[in-house]
Amino acid sequence: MMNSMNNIKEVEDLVNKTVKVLKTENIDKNQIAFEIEKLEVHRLLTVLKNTGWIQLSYLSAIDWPDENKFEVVYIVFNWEKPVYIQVRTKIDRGNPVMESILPIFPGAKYYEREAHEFFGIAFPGNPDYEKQLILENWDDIPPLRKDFDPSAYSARKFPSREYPQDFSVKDPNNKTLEKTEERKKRAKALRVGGKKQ
Amino acid sequence: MDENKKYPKSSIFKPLRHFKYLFKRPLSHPLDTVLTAKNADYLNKNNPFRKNKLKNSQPRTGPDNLRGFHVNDWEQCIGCATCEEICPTAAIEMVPRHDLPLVAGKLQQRPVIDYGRCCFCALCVDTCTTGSLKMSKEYVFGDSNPNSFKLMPTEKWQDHEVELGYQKSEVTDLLDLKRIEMEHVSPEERVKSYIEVIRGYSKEFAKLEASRCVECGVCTASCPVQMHIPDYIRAIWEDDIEGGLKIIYETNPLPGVCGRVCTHNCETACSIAQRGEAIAIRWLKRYIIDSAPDEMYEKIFSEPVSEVINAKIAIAGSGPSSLSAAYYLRGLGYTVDVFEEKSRAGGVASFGAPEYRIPDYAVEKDINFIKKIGVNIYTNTKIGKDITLEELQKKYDAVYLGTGFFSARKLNIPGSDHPDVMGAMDFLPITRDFARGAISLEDVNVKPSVVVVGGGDVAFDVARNATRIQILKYGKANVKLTSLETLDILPGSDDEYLEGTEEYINCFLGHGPQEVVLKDGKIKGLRVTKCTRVFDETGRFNPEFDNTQETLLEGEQVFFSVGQAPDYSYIPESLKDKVIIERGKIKASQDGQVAGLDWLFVGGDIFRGPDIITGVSDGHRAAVAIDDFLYNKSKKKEQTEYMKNVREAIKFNNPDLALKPERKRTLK
Amino acid sequence: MILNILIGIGIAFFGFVLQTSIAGINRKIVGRLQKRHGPRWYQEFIDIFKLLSKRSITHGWIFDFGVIMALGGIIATAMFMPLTNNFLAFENFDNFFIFVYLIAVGMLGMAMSASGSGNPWASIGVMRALTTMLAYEVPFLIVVLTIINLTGNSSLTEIMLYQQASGNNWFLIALPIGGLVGFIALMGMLGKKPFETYVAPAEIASGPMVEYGGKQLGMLFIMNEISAFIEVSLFVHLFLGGATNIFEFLIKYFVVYTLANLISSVNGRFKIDQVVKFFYKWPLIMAVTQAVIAIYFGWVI
Amino acid sequence: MKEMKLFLGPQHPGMHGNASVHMFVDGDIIKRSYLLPGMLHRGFEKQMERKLWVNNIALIPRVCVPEPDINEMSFAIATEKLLKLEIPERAHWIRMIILELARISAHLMAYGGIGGPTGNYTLMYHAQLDRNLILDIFEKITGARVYHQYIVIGGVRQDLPVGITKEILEFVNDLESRLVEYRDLGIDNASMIMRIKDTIMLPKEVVWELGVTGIGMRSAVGKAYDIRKVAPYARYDQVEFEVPTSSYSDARARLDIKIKEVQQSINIIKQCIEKMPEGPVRVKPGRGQSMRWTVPKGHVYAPIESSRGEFGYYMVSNGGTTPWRVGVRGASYPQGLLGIEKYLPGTRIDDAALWVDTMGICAPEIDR
Amino acid sequence: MLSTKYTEKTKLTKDEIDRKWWEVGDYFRRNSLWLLMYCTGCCAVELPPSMTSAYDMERLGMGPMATPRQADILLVSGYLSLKTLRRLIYTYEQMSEPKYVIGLGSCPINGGIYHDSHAVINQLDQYIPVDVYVAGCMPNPESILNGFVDLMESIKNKTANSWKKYRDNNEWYKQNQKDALGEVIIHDEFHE
Repeated sequence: MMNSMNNIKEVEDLVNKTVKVLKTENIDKNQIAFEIEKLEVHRLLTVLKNTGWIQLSYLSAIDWPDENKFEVVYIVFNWEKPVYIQVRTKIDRGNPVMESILPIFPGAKYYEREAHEFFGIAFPGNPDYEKQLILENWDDIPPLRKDFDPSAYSARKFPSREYPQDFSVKDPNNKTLEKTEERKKRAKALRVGGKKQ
Repeated sequence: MDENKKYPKSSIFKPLRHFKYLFKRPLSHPLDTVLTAKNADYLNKNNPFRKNKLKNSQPRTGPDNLRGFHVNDWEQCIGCATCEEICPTAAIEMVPRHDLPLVAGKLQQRPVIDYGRCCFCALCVDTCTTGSLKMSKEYVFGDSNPNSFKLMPTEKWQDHEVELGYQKSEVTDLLDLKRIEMEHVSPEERVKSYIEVIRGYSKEFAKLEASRCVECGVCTASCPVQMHIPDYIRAIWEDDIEGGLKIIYETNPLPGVCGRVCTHNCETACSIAQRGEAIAIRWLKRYIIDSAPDEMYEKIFSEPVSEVINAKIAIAGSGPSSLSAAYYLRGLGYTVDVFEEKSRAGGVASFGAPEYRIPDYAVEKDINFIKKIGVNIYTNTKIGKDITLEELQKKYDAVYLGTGFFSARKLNIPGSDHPDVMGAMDFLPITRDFARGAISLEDVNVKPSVVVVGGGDVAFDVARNATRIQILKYGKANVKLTSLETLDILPGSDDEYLEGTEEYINCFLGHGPQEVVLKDGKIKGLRVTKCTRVFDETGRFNPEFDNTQETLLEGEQVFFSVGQAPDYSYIPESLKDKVIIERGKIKASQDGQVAGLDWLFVGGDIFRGPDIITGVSDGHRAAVAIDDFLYNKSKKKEQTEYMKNVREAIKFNNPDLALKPERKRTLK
Repeated sequence: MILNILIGIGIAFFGFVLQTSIAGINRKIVGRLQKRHGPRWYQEFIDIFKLLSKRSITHGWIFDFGVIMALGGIIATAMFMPLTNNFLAFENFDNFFIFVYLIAVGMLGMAMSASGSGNPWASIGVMRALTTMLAYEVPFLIVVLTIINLTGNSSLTEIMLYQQASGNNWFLIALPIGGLVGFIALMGMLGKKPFETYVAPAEIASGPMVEYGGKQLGMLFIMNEISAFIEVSLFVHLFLGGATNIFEFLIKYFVVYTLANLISSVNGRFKIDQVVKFFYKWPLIMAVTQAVIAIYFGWVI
Repeated sequence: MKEMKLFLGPQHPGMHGNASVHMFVDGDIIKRSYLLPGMLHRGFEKQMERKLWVNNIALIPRVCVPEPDINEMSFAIATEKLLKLEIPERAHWIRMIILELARISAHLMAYGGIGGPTGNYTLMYHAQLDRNLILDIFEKITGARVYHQYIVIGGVRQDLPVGITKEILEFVNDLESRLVEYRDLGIDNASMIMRIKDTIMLPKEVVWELGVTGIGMRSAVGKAYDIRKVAPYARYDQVEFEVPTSSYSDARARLDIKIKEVQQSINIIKQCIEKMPEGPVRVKPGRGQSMRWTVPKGHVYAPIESSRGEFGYYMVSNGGTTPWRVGVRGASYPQGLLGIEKYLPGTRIDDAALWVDTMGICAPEIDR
Repeated sequence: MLSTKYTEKTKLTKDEIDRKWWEVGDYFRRNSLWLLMYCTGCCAVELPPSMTSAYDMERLGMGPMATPRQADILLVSGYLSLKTLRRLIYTYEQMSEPKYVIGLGSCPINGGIYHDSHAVINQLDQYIPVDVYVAGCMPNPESILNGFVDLMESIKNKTANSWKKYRDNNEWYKQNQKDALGEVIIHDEFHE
């Protein structure tokens, strides 16, 4: 598709002309990603909207606890030149504030509310961003942060069923399975340098 | 409005056309294809007018791949828990079933499914190693008791036979049944020298191979030392060589040797081998050792091992079982002295196994580490000659014998006393020394054409060694191998057979040697007859021959590789009557302690046999037994916390007797 | 007198049984239209008895009293309904306006009770119900007045006899436009689509009935069935020449109700303002036209 | 008159799915309204982060219940983009058949769904009956009626069963011949027209403000903005179909487009069955057993055209065995939340449920 | 503690007649079970086929009802998020007795696929009592219909007593509800 490759090229030129791009990822013939500075997001989105990327497809965030950052993602789309543009920017995780893009894309209203609810990112400029949307009476850290463990939360709040019947046939002298378990535990403790896949 | 022109004209009469359905048959499913028999019965009773309206009611039979409730074929199921592992809802739990027989390759547990969790995704079916878990066409189940939704799938559902629904196929299978290709040196190349045949996995390939493992752990029980196989494989997959090395050294102090020449019962037991090619466990172990740099070994014992127990142990022989005993005794805190008759330590690893399987550097790597933790190895010191057993008994608190089977056995057939008829154990150490450069090529007595008798791994070792030397000496090889057993019951491993035949060895399987034919004082060949039966009905070795089918295998030299024998000449007269020898092996308790001589422990070939890894396990057990025997008697210094942990680990990992997996022949 | 009252109650009871059975059969018929089997024909009875057997919650005495008032009012209305041209409980008390008046008592009772529940859906439902009533009553009354004008009598029996006398000259045929208006108004009265605005389960959660459960709802169901009986009977008597015997009545009754129900089953419902606009537009014009044609021009077929 | 507060849902027959429209009404006119989402919140995105790539197959169809296949497709496409995996040709075509059948079933459900708020239950019953036939076909292909778990990373889970193409063809031909009945009962029915004509308008100007996609957008802007045409995935570039549009978006126009899209989907299915090649249907994303599959690092957004509009998964992989972050762009997010807040006021109570049906609002994908 | 069996509390004097009436009532009740249309979770998507032409549950005398007051069965169709549970308890308490609860699918039994989710409860019978569970994810319409007949049968056998259980063990249920929800009262931005 010659045409769509041209589109990608065009987008790349346009974005590079507008803002300083930290990182570009060519994903496929209909999609390209740019990582830019936080302060330039609004400028880029305004330019893109005026050039035809009129649809805000998605807005959300990613948690990178190792870098102590949140990454905010905006995906915009142009129906005439079919290129999805991911605009990503990293913001501080300790004090996550991102100016709302409500003046550019009014459709972002609920996406921002959701991002606030699930990550705790503040969106000044969005009048309702602090209201609860999906959760109700939430009493823990925002659930999509990586340090939130839903398993533990669930175990704490919602007991699991303990079935009376067991189906096991046990011989108290037969310790093979227990031993296997213990061995596994031991070996697990020995694993050191490996990085979690 | 213009827009409305594009629609067809609306009308109040158009919907009335539907009245035609008043005169058509209803399309709903009849109730007797919806309700179960029990519920239909209730409805019949409930109906005040027609008491038998619903007959033979039964819910609609689902299509062939319906994902209904599970059924599990217990005959096939091996309790590998892969289903439990993959279950996205944590619905499957393995429960112990000690009523099942304890056999190699199977765990005494079976899955129980919580239908309060199950999402009927059938991933458990797709990942089942044996294909025993399937789904049925049953899909109706309701109850008022929430506790009745945990069920143990068997061949039947709710005690009645069911049709099978979703089953795994080749396409849906989630396991990787094909082994990652191991790079071999080509036959043309390898016969020219003693270059190691197996090249070993690269990091990338090792990780791929490791990623095939499902961590079921059925292999562990089949391993004589019960290595933490799934765990070190996982360590490889996680690219954690150091962890892997530590895990391996928990249970096996000779990983470099075992990574190359182990009989790998674990691979026979492997659950992937149920339907595919087993994980290359042996080679993965080797990968860890090969890729672990020397300085990483220091991390296995992060503190120097010191004698904290004031007791000394002598070990006779430096084969695998002796080295294993030495390592663990040292770890437990004893002073250990090893006495070796030959010039190098290692026993069978240094003198029995061929160089192209296990090169010296690999053996040395293992032995050096054992030396490094403080085991003293005295080479060229033969028990009975340089130092007697009685002396050892006096000097040391305990003695461990691991002298092995190092004498060759020959068949007693006509002509077998000819000097060119050699036993395997006479020949193999020579070739090893030759490979090391200790002996020149001329001194190795191999004739241009050779017949090897025997079907075991050793026979192949002899044959392949002979091939190499022939090629070096004469430029071409002519080796014939004959054995009683045909291919389906050949005791040698598949790999040996394949590699051997690749290396131009002609196999005449299923023949029994009758006579070494001599002519002019020289060997002309070996006369063999067709063997019709090796084992009798009771499974005992009792071969029968068909004398009418006779062949002469021509050759100038004959090697017998029909087993090895021990040499107990070092046992002094004073102990001879106390040490009971049965079928060439010393009788002792399970841990190797000789009855009546509680200071004397035995292990390895002279006690249990028949392979290296069993020897290692004997060494481990004996070390723990020696510790039990001496610990309370001896004076102790204060131990560090770390060494206490090491002690505990050694005791904890003391292996049970291994389960022997049934061998599956893949060769035809 | 007591005998008359007993007969009256009997008629009301008969009306209930008849309408409930026919409603049940109609559910089966509509089921067939929807390509399915439909419920048992006596399902409606089971439903009602079940509701009566349930425990119920009250929302104050207006809530309870309204229900009783509604049911009582409707039973009282039904008591006056002639079944054939010579069978009725209270001789000479079958004036059309008695029904118009008494049926309103039942409706008002229900309205009162529903408002007493305090549920906003109920208030909306009641509002809609009354609006709908206002909407269909006007054209219907004009047509009925035309008939009364033609027959010179407002007694149902007389109207029946008038039709039967002139060779079964039913007003449906004699006044076709008026008959159509009558049928449309009947659909409105029965709460059939497209005029089902005040129940509208998917919009206002069944409107006035939103807060009823158990016994009160059961009573409302009975009231509903009896009022349907009254309304369909009225139509049969006014436009289909009534009946000379009970079977004729049953057949006509069944045909009218089933037709209304079938039409209802394939149509959507109007919004409330559309209902009012609709009735004040076509049926009203048609009714007035019919009246003008019939009374001033005397064109009666 | 005083403003009265009403709830449409969560427990309300006019509401499809567990969501609640809160309305402040004056008489019958809605003055203010909000959607209260979250009643179906399961923490999907969190759950997916914690499950292996292979296990996610079990989880993803549950994001949107009436049309589960789009989830599987979007997830599969996204993962394949990250893996740079080429899937077998036949799998593309099978996927298209599945997706189009799912589209028909979703459209039938929505089209029949207006039977609820408008009271025309016969329409609903007929549509559900036909939808049930599609579910039966799905059951034959995939082994389950609703949660198929059929479109997986690397193709489809297994090949089509023997003889199913004939069955599908029979069904679509039968349905095609009966589409006119749906029109008769629905958009050509005079009493229904009263309800659906000129109500719950979506003005052209506000489409981009809301971010509405799919039928809602196409019925207003009058252009063939369909991802299947604009940025084709699978093999949509090799089949011929039209994208029905309109430039006056009332409920009637949207329902009309729905029926026309059913027709187009039938055409696509017929072409797929004709053009579908033989061959393998699945490739594994890598060596090793499924629990140790990993996916290379990267961010990718995989949009596809669902029956309600652009539906997409935003996936971030960290190179591990589980996704690092999965974001779901529910197709009904804009019209469900912002649409109800901004464009329901001014309409009547009766119309609220129609907005839900004709714009295509699927509560579970809003809540996730 | 939850008593598993309901013990009759009324004195045995007025009882025989009552019981007879109750049995008659049971006949009507079990043959006319009205469902509350509350789509709490995914399993609701199999309800339309069960209710409409394909499986036509009206044959069993069942039908959907618009409001909790009119309904007999509360059909918990699948998982329950906390937000729904809050409203479900409201709804359940509004229903008039006798009322029955059916749990569809895996989730009400033990959490199903969402067993470790932060927003979904695991066991429904901790919060409101349940009469019949239907296994499956999701249960086919056949399973659902069979579940209904199961309920009818247990009404006949007088084992469908969940509503009495709820009355008798109200405190236990209330406590559980409170533990999971914090407070049962609904506060959201729209409850101004």
